[in-house]
Amino acid sequence: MTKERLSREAMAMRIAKELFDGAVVNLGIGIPTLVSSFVPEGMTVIYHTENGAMGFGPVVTAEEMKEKADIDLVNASGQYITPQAGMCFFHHADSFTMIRGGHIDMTVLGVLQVSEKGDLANWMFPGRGVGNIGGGMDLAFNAKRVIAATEHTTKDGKPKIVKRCSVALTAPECVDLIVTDIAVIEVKDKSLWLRELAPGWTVDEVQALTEPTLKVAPDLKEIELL
Amino acid sequence: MTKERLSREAMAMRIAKELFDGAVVNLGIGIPTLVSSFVPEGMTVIYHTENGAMGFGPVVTAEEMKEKADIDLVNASGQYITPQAGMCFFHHADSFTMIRGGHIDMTVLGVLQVSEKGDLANWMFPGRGVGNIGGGMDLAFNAKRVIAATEHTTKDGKPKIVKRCSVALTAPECVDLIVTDIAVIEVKDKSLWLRELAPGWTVDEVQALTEPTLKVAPDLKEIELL
Amino acid sequence: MINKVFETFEEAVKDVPDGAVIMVGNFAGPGGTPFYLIQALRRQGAKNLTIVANTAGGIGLTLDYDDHRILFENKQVKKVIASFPFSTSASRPSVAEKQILSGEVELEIVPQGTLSERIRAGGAGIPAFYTPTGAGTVIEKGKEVGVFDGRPCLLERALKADYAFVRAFKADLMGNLVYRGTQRQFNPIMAIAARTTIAEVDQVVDPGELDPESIVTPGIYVKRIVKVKEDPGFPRHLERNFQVRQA
Amino acid sequence: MINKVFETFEEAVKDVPDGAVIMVGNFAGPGGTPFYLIQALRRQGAKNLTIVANTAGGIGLTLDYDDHRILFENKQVKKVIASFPFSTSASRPSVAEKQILSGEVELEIVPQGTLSERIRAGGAGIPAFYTPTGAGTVIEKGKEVGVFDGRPCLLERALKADYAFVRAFKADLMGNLVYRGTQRQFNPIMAIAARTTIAEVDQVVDPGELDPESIVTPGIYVKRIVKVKEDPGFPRHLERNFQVRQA
Repeated sequence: MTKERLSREAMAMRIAKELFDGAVVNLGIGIPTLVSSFVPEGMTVIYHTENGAMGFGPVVTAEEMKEKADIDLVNASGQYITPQAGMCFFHHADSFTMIRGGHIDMTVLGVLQVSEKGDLANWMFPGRGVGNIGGGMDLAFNAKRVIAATEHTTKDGKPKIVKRCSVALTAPECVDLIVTDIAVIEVKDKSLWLRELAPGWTVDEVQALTEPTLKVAPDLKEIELL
Repeated sequence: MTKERLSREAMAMRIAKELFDGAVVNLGIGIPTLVSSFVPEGMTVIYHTENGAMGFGPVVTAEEMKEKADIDLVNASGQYITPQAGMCFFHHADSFTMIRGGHIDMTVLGVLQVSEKGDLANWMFPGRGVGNIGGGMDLAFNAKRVIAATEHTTKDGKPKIVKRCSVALTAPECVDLIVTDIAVIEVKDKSLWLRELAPGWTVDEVQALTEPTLKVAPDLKEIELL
Repeated sequence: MINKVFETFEEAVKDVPDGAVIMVGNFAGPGGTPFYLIQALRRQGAKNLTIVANTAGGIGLTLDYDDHRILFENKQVKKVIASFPFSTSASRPSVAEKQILSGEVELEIVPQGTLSERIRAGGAGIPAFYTPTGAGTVIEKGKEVGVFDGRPCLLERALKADYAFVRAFKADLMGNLVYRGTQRQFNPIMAIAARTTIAEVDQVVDPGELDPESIVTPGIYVKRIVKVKEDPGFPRHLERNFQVRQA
Repeated sequence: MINKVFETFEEAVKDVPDGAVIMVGNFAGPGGTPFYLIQALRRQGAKNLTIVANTAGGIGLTLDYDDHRILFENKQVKKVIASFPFSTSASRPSVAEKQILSGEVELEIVPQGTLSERIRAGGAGIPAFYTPTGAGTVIEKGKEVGVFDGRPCLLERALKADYAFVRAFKADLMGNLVYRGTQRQFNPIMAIAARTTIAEVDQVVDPGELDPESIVTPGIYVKRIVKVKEDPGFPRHLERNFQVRQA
């Protein structure tokens, strides 16, 4: 009954396989941020952050902090980032010109709930009655490709992939791919297609933890991380 | 019958008296351009040009041409301009953000016709059936103060200040002050107030060359150029 | 030429009246936040303010410092227009969160791209614009919906302010501003959308000393300049720029 | 990384199909005009083009050079969207003027600020916006009117293009662009509004060599870069910048 699930790092590795050379990418807070650690060697990925930088380098590590941390070079999570050749800066309206104008190839966002039509809900804090919209709503509506990164179920075992979202939506019908700790599911033609399973998991087991009915892709396979 | 009229330079001198320290100004082609030659000593006027420069210096003179002319530093009339301390550059959308956003204190525009309500018509070429709108329409609609600079009558002696414009409008009810070669007229409360007369001209003589009825300002005086 | 430099932050905010609408640059850390202007406004005490900013202050994301949280603490705010108004930590809710939930402060929550564009529109004389963001969500409520190329879009209104408090790196005496790295964020768009823009800067230089190709905020938008005179002690290397290779 | 540098202007415009919508940077002189790209497009010969530019070419305001006038001469244009379409001289009408008056070319005349904003909106994902400019004039014809703060405003639509031909000073290999002086004009906004933006530049440098604070067009918007290899002989001092005092 307690089968092994993918770690957050393993989910990030799987998502990293969706990247391509030259991709312009915005990563949300949490699992999404981890994706940048798994970019294949030799591939150039251009990161965008809402607060007006693009093409910057890795986050400053704990050891580098004293030498490199600078409050004038941070990402949208408030992490210190590093300069990189080709980086540029712009103001917030120009930053969301990139997002709203459809110039971001891919965004990876966290999930509270995602529906069978690809509706995403991720901005209300569960049980707190409040929430932060931030830049996530513009990303969910306008990025060319939206990847939802999430544990398959809530802490108390309820499905996060549901027939209809019960909390306030971030954007309707926006998610293209759902990567969870037990499966990879594609949203296509307002249906959910089960494409990949975590090692040792069966279709029935994943379905049992998913509210809407999954269609099974003809080429269903095991998740490969590399 | 052939009384003396103000020269174009004299009209520009009179208009220059409307400037103030720190004024942000856009000058149209023709008489308006001449205004910059008559800025009072010690006064800083910040010029704006549609093609994305502000705070630039004087136009390059014929003698300076070889040394200073540069196709990457021109104004909206295509004249070479000179660098000046405090100058900056921006793109066309940011340039019209300044105009449409009401950040231009004063514009001086040429005139085909101006009506008694302050409607301005200046973009159609007379008798050619075509015209160029350019940046003039945004300026006429949105500058804080619009000064119309014009000969009082057409070449064949017809009034340019009319009851109703007979040609396509640039902007309705936009003109604040009309400076002609024989008078200075303020547009206030949809009426024309005759405020100043060129030397030797009488109210009746100016009225005779003006289609709508002029109201005479209680403090009517002779035009002073300095 | 009118002198735009004010000696103290006190003087620069002295005339802010009760009920003013104030835009405040702020995003993920102290870099682009004019916190000395905010502190001066707390001491000045104007009440019933409407604050337009990305957050409602004190979201606890990064370094602890006096952002506009202190205006909420001091009960100077009646309304906040923000995209990210709440603390990310349920156990450490911000002052604004309690005031919003109790109804003491009114919240207008706006998607961040829409907030940016509404501010820019305010500066650009665009009274309203359509955006797809928010259609079919709670953001749609009360708004006109237009369909463009088959996509529903919301009509959003421009935002303007009485004052903008902006943070920049250097100002020249004309008011031209340059920023440093991610310090720009909301600052350049707020600078164009307020009647009185006040810039808090590290350096004030003579006109001509800033590279005209790097000036982000043209001087005509800036009415007051105040130089920061102390080092607040955050990680920062002002002697460096962020260019990787010198040409 | 995909290589964005094309060796020749021919190659860079080779795939422009008949019927394409092309934005062309152009304003008051050759400084910001990509005239080598335009010349290559004339040789390439694509027909039924829609040109979006400030003018319809050959307005005779300044130096004589091959701007997009040559596309009209070569009968490649079916429609032009411009603010200043005609020659200022009645005795020297442009080719476009004759074609427009004869009905051979369709003209959509747009106030310059509205043209700029429509192009920017195209790049920014704003499908439509309201502007006061043009209300109560011929520009109002066929447009929705909204009243904001008592002022009538016109609903204007975004403009997008298949290609943008832009002129800049330097590009790095990522496509980041810097401009020189008034060369910017329409170029940076056109760069964001087209599916394929092609930049004609004086210099191509390695990433990291451009000051990140001076980059105006982020590289993601630029798909192709071509370096100008000859000196067209216009007055220009590329060795100088326009900064008055060095800091």
